[in-house]
Amino acid sequence: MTDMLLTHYNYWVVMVLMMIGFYIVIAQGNLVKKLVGLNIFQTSVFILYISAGKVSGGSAPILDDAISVYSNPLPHVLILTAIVVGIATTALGLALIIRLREAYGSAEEKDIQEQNQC
Amino acid sequence: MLTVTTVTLLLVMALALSRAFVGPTVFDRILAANMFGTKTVLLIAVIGFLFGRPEFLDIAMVYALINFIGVIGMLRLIEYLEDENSSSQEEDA
Amino acid sequence: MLIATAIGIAVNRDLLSVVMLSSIYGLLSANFFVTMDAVDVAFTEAAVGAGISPLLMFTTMAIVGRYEKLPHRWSLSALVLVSITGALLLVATMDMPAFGAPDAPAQQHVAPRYIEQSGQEVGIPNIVTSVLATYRGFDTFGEVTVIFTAGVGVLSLLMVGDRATKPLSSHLLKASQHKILRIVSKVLIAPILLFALYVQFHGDYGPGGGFQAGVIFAAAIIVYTMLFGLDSARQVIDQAWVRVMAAVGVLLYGAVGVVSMVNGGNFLDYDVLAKDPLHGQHYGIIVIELGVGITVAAVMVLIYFSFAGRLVDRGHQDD
Amino acid sequence: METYELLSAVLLAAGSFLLLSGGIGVLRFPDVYSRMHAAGITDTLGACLILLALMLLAGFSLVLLKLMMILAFLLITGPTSSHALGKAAWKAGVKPLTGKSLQR
Repeated sequence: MTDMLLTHYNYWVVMVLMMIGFYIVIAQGNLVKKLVGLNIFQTSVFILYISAGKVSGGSAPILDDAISVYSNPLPHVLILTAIVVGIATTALGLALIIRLREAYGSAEEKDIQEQNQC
Repeated sequence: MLTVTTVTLLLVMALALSRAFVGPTVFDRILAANMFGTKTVLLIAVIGFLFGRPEFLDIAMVYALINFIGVIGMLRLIEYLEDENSSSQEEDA
Repeated sequence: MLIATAIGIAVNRDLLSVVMLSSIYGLLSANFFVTMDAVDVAFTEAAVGAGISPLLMFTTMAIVGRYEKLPHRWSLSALVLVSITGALLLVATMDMPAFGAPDAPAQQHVAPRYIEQSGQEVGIPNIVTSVLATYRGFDTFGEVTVIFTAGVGVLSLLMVGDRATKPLSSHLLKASQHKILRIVSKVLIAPILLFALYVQFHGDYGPGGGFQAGVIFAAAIIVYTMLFGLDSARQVIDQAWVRVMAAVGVLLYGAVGVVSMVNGGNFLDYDVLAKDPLHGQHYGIIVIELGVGITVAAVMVLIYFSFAGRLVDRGHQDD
Repeated sequence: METYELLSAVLLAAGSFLLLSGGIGVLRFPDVYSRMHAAGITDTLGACLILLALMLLAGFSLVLLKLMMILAFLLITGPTSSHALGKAAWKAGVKPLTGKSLQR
């Protein structure tokens, strides 16, 4: 069990983060906060990928004659683009929130649902 | 000595983080965020030397700039929010 | 540090100073990426997670309102659901390879080829850049298009009823009080822009590239907007021009692909761009990174402009 | 060589001490302004010392130039953001604690 803890701690951290983000997304009423939760969730996925690409004893994947072991560059590439796409989608979400607020006068999920039912 | 510095920096970051949680005003949090940013710059520079890959310094530089931009942005917008609050209070009164 | 990150989020649930914490969180996770050797990713996360996204959130908050209406309460059903999912995921991790193991499946597939061959095939030291721009060039093209589309989406959502042509009153006057800030940022903006260009064109050799450079460039312009007011920023950088530039970046990327097709290769196959494949690869990567950088910078500036435009408009309504 | 390393070690130690004291100050001091006092001053000087130590380790190269640029940025931005912060806090109506309120 302690072995497990020592070798797999990165996944555990990722899971904790992911669940916190997930919780914020489901349980919180405020749309902006939901978006923050979504960001946290997103970051946990980033961390999962990056930690999967780490090779112990490896170094940053920039070729150099003095270094023989590199970490895996592929997850880095994937996540690099994912971050920028993430900010673009976040901006889109924020824009939607602004429009919702203008239409309904509130950024709370509950208020919006109530107004929809009327 | 580099290791000692790294540990100290991490410790100070933890202190700043707890100040950011405790709060009480927004400005405390901004102060903590700013401090945190400076510490991050230093930490990355020191880690770069610790690992023997000074390429990391580019990142430290980005931090130094982004941190400043972030703090300025937060302050401007908070000022804006405060203005709005005070003007709406005046209207109420 | 990992634990600190986790705690950082756990306490993340107080008022909407949440965003401040999320900025710190961005810094922390970037730190994590540095220790995980992911230099490029840390670069991007630094600029995005700690810089741009909190700024956008703050702007939204200035429009939407700072406080949550409902007091925070623990929702039991959500908590149960979350813990069940978490437990399932934890069980799933039991089968995962140990952290940092060199024989993990992720390290076996195509990664060794990238590490061993890209030096000869592409000829630039930063493997991340070469994979990004050549082996996965199609993907990156897709990402750029996604960003462009997101920019178009934000514009179409926020540009409705654009009243930014009205003369600005209070918002601008307030900005004029920040004398020290203005002078310092005037001094700083030029180095920031220069640094963005350095990141852009040095991406082959060190950490950096189009995505990061675009974000830094946009950050410099955002600072200018914040301190000198939206109107003067719009005078310096014409918004219509920025819109065109966002499209130009994507087109530039696509054009490289078309040119390589015309020269007899496949779409986005840079070998044929010059007589020597290595040189061809190099040209292709530089042009493509430039396209990415232009698009990212333009879209970020556009997004910020439209957010700030909303803010200013609302200020008018209040007056 | 020896003296360089010794000197940089001393600088690192001094910088770490300053940063640590600043961190404790930020946690312990009673109001925004005194916290700002603790953070702003130690931040700038501590960062300077640590970067100087790293410069000594780096020797003459591109790295040295980059470190100098970071130092310059920090020297410009640190006091500026402290100033902006203090000004914003004052404008927002946060009053510093004075003699009487401190004794409470």
